[in-house]
Amino acid sequence: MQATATPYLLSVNNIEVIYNHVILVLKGVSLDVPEGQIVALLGANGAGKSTTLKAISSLLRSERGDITKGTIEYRGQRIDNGTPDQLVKQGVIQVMEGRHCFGHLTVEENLLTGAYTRAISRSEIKLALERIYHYFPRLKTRRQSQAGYTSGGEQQMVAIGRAMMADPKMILLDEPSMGLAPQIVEEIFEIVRELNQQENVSFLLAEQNTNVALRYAHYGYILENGRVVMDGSADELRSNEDVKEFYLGLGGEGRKSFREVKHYRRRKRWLA
Amino acid sequence: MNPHRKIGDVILQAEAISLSFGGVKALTNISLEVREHEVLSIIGPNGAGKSSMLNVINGVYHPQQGRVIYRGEARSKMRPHEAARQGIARTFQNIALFKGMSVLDNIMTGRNLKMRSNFIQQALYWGRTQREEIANREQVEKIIDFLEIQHIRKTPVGRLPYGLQKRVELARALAAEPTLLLLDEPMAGMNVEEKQDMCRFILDVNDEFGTTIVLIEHDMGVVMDISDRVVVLDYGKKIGDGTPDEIRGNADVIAAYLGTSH
Amino acid sequence: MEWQFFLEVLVGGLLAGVMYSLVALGFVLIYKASGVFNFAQGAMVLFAALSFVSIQAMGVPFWLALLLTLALMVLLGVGIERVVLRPLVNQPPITLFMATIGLSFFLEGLAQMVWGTDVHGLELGIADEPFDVGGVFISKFDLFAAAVGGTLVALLALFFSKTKLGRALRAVADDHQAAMSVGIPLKHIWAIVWGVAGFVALVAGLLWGSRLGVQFALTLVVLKALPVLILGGFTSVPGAIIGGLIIGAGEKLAEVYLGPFVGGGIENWFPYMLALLFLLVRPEGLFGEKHIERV
Amino acid sequence: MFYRESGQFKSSYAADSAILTIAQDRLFIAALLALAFVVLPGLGSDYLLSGILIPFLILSLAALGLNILTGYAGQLSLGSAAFMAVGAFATYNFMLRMPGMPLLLAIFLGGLMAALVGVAFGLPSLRIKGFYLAVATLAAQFFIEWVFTKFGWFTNYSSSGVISAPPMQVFGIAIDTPASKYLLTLSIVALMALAAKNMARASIGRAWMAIRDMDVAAEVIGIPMLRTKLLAFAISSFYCGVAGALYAFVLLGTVDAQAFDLHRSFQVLFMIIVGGVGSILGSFLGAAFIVLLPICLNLLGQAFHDTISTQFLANLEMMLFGGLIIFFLIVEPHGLARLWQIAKEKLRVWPFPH
Amino acid sequence: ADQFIPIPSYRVGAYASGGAKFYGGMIDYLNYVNMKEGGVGGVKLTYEECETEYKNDRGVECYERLKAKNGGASAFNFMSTGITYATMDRAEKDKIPLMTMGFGRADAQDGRAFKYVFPLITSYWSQATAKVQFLGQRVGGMQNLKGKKIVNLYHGSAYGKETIPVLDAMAKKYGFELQHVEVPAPGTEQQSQWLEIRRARPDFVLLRSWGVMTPAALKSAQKVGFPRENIVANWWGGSEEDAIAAGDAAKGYIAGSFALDGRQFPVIQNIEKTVYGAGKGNLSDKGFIGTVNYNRGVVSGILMVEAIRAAQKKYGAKTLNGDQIRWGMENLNIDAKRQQELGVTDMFPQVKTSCQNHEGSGYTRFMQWDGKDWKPVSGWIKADTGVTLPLIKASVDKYSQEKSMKLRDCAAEK
Ligand SMILES: Nc1ncnc2c1ncn2[C@@H]1O[C@H](COP(=O)(O)OP(=O)(O)OP(=O)(O)O)[C@@H](O)[C@H]1O
Ligand SMILES: Nc1ncnc2c1ncn2[C@@H]1O[C@H](COP(=O)(O)OP(=O)(O)OP(=O)(O)O)[C@@H](O)[C@H]1O
Ligand SMILES: [Mg+2]
Ligand SMILES: [Mg+2]
Repeated sequence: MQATATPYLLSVNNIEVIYNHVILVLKGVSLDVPEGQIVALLGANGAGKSTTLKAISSLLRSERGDITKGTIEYRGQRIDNGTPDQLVKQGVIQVMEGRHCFGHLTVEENLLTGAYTRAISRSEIKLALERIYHYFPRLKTRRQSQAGYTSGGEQQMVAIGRAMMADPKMILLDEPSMGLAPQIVEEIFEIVRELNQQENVSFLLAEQNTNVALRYAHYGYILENGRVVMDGSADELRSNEDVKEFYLGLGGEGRKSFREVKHYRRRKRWLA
Repeated sequence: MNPHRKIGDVILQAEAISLSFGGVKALTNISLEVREHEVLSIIGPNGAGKSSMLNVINGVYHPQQGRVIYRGEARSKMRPHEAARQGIARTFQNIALFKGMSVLDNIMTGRNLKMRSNFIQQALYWGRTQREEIANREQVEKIIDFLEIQHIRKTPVGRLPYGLQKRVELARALAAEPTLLLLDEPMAGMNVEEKQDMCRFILDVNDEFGTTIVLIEHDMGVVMDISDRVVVLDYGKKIGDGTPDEIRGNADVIAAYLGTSH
Repeated sequence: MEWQFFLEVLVGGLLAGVMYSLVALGFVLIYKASGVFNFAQGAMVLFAALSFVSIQAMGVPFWLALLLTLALMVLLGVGIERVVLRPLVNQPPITLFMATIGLSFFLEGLAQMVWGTDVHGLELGIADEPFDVGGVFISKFDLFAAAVGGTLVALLALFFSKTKLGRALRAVADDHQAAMSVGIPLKHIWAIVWGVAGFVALVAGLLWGSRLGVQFALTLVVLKALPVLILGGFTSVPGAIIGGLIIGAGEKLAEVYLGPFVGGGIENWFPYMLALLFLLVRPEGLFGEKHIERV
Repeated sequence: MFYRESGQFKSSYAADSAILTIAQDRLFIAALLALAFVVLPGLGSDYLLSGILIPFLILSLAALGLNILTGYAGQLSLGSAAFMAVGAFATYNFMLRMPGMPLLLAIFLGGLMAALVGVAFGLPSLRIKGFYLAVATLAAQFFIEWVFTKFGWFTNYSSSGVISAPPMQVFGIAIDTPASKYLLTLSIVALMALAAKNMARASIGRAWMAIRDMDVAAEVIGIPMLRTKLLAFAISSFYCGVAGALYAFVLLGTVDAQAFDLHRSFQVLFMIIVGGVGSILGSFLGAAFIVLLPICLNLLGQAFHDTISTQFLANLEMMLFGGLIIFFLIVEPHGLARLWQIAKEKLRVWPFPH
Repeated sequence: ADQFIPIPSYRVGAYASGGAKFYGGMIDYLNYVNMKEGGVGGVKLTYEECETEYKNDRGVECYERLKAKNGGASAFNFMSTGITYATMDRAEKDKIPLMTMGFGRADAQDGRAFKYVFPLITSYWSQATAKVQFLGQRVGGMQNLKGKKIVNLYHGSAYGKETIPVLDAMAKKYGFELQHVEVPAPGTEQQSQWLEIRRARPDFVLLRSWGVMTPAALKSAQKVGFPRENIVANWWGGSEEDAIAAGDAAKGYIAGSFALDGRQFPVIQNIEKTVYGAGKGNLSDKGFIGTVNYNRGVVSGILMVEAIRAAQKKYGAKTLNGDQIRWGMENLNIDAKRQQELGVTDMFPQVKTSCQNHEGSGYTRFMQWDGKDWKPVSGWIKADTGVTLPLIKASVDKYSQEKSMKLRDCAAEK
């Protein structure tokens, strides 16, 4: 397919990913992120969400994974054989699953590394920092402590803030809500929306918390062991019965108590 | 209802625990009680000191002040493996599985406490060792079935997706047949369905083995549904302690944690 | 006389210590910047010194030869990054460690293949005559070496703590993958670090070479640097120098004053025992970064 | 197609936790043992037996020992050669000072001595970790080497500081031909390898690996750090000690302490890293790689020795050796053993790609 | 027919610089004999190299690889004490002689205990006594050594300690004060040792050095201002490499030798003419012809060939096995006349071996480094057998008893 034709900011075309030359994980995933939109990537554990994101940000190679089929394009250009730093320079950055802070660096130093690719003055950097601290006040209070010793949630904030420091056009968020207290989750998604609306940053977010994700996303894809089994606008998905049952925990008659869920419920599979 | 479910008397008691790291006050003067057979949840904003509290309970951290009384036996310092001997098992917030080992071995490691044969017998892999291995393997298989992870028995844990790793970690903790089980955010990064499964496991453990459970969780739905009691921490201070309904009503808690969305 | 002798041993030890630090520095650099324990440091010292004298032997003047060798070492650094490190990014430290072992074999072979196996003398024009400070002999050469070492350390310490690049290096050491994810270009970073390490190796090679002659045995000076390294801490540039001073003085005094009781020759193991004692108190060395363990 | 476990069902946990679960593997190993024990002693030339196989086996044993400590228990050590030395010198003195002591007993006691020393030098490991520990174990290396060169007693005051093996026999059979030496070594190595494998798959092995992978978690599930680590040091040193005794008595016959210098320690370390840390098989593969490869390269070089200067060749060999180490690490960072495993996984699904 | 001579050389690693020249010289001489006389008594000399890297286990591998090749190895010269130890038992069993010219076990010169080991020309102990006698000459007579102070600065290894008992005996005999100072191997650092030496203010320092220890010692001596002409090393410290490495700190320093350097000897010139003339030379750089190590190699070649000649006299001109070569080595007789024929007069001392005496000479000569070259500063000095022989006897007795073996009866053989 000719590159220039695609209207999308990012488009992933039918990629296949293999780890260690033996483990086939993605079996032809395709998805598109239109400029200025928030796209959610949903799916159970091991569906391949993180793998997809890593494939896009080309962090895959450092895990001995390879894209064996398909293409990935950003602004119409092939990026599936670039390097992460090139991508960051072009404005695509990933927030990895499980925080990955620089443990021995202080919170502030962590944030500063985020600005590595930007050639900007000290004063601008100060502003950027202040912006982050404005979003995450808690980080300001812990700014001088080594990231390795901050709490799980604090680390998650550091990771997101660090990515924002690069002033990206497109952020790949891997499970931002993991381990965060409810209202911080809300805050973070509010921040996502804000960035999206004010600064026109596009998002591709892998998320388990379907509930929140679909409230903020424009569009969603559902991944089932390595294949896209369903996609549609957030509203469509929210109103889909299966999604309701398996991803939102809403049976026919509203939310079920976690105590009452039936043990023997068999899971229905989509055929892909 | 199952006889175990009726909540017994206090088995663990934290008295005026204070813990700080350099400048950071992780815990200030926290007291709480855990009763036999109950499911106690600890909630609170990030950095409130929840994990630290668990770490104090099973001796990973040693508090500067206060003491922990477990089954009437008071102590201020204790090595984690002694805690384990006395029946305290736990899972971790940032998964702490043994990356180099298969799922099966990880869970078997949980039963090391139960094994008696010495290394010479093991070198010969004869008699007692073999018997032990098989007996314990049977126990482990029970847990594997129970948690529905048969299919990944032999997979190296490193390769497993996050959710399954959490499940394996639970299995490893259960393998020790603990009386007190500490779970640090066992459902983080799971979708609703998986959370439902996890809840089911936790409740079943609590029902069938009467295991006492202390749970840290950020999903209010889960917490409110499955806990008997909830303790709320905020910046190292205890700001709430009571039944889910009481907590739902508690003004401080709403302000500090729940926010208005619930 | 006795106290003079003591002073002499002490001063001699301290100065010798700086010579060790010079070699230790190379390790610190690379460990700090990529979490790799570079077994090939010794080979690099040999390679640098051997290249220098061989180039000089072709009739090239001192400074030019120095520049050429420097260029060569930087080139080497780039090459190593491209061929060895890049494919091994994000691998366990032990693997990278082993890779550097392979590297050291390669370099030793290469150096001797290209420049031959012959022993060369090396004169830096600093005569090693002692001069006398109230009966205490102090070697000019050692003072010079100490000065060089001190400057290097100061520069590197500044570089790591103050510059953006320095911060990036530490980030890489902590978590390769995360560093990549925020757009730190590992290949440049490592090329630079190994280049600088090459430079440090060159300096060490010249100073040690002019002591022992430029020959294969130069690779052995590493053994003197290791205890310095652990005592100071793998990740601390100042640690390298302070560790060096402690080890140098410690081993010399021990050899002179304890040695006789056990028949001498204890200088090989004493530094390690000394370092070990320090480690028992501070498991990450005097200035090393603490190993963070959270659950 | 041919290498499958399909159709082979394990009916008991015992069967499932057996060392070789696949029939083809059992067959392969059986063939290998037959070759090693029956065919080679008969047909192998002196050169093959005492020039290549015996050193290979002995160093494999040392690697096995280090692998227990470093590969399984995760305690990096650079003192293996020192523990080999202890084994060698202890065995020598046992035989010298207690005339009539059977060789095997002496070797065993030599191993025990090494184990004791190992435990002593293992104590710091309770506080010190990783490369710091590695460099700390160098203290053991240099100190022990020094002791054996310094104090004449250990060498029975031999003028040139060497120990020489007396005539040896086992159960009345004289050990003096390459074949007999080879068989003795092979039997000891085979048995100890089996023992190592057994420990590795039993609770002690799991405890070691747990400590290696995450010591905090290990302690939390009730594994006592002190006992487990020291046991690893003891057993590892025992293996090294026996290897050292064999090295001195069976391979060389006369050695001085320098035969167990730092380079030997490194050599053993190389073996386990190249072969695969935490793998019994890896110890052997690694030893093969480190011991045999230079020899093969040298033999290859001989082919050209009249066309190219030997000088050049010799260095080229060294470069190739280094290059190959790097190459294999890039192909498989976890060592040859893992490579072997992956090859088998591929073979299993062959001819289908995945 | 061919006669096979194994060449267990070391051309890489720490000692390559010496090894390359030594084995180069040895090979050149073998080729020379082939080209000039078509071998020994018509029997062509063949050789094959094997890289030992100066490592024991590699050495053993080489020994096993070469011992049976091309009709059987004549004799090994490993130029490494360690490898020699490691192969002694094997050689005994395989009946292949080991040439340990200038190194190896000193007590091995007693052929009754060490049938297959030949420390030809000079053993470590002989040299040690020679060193002391040389100092005696320096101070104008052995009697003047009385009350003098001498430091024995030795390499912290089995090799280094080997001469301690001999020197002690000499000290007792001539009444000088002897202090042993150990330099931890490999000897890159010697500050403290030399400070001690400066404090002790000895008249001489006997250097028992090796490899990098030599230049380091000289540099440190310079640093503490100890005159180099009062430092006397054994032959391991007596090659160009050792001196050059120390730069001008080496000027005036003295070392023992059993094979003089230089191109003035006819044999060297002939080799250069014949072998290098025909472009068959083994050295990559002709410049090294005549260096100490090269000449040692040539001498080693000569002794090897002479042993073969001697053996052929007894067993006839055909391919001979190791045991027959051993007989040859046991019956060497390179007197002045023979040296003349060989063109090696004064290059190395006369050699006459026997069943009992595997050293066959015991002479050492001392050379001084003038900054560019080694210059002889003594004649050939004979070992003080009055001191060495008793020690050898004691050590041999211990050895034979440990090995539970009985000594050869040389009278019976013939
Ligand atoms: N480095 C790796 N090596 C081998 N297999 C891997 C690796 N990383 C992931 N996998 C496999 O790829 C599959 C997808 O993993 P991935 O992490 O992408 O799932 P996920 O959708 O992100 O799950 P989660 O929601 O738990 O993060 C999993 O089955 C996992 O076993
Ligand atoms: N080992 C440590 N060293 C220094 N500070 C620590 C350490 N452990 C915890 N802290 C600090 O103590 C506070 C409480 O940490 P803790 O992990 O208990 O929070 P938490 O309630 O578990 O938060 P989260 O829900 O994000 O996991 C945090 O500010 C953290 O930075
Ligand atoms: Mg994921
Ligand atoms: Mg927590």
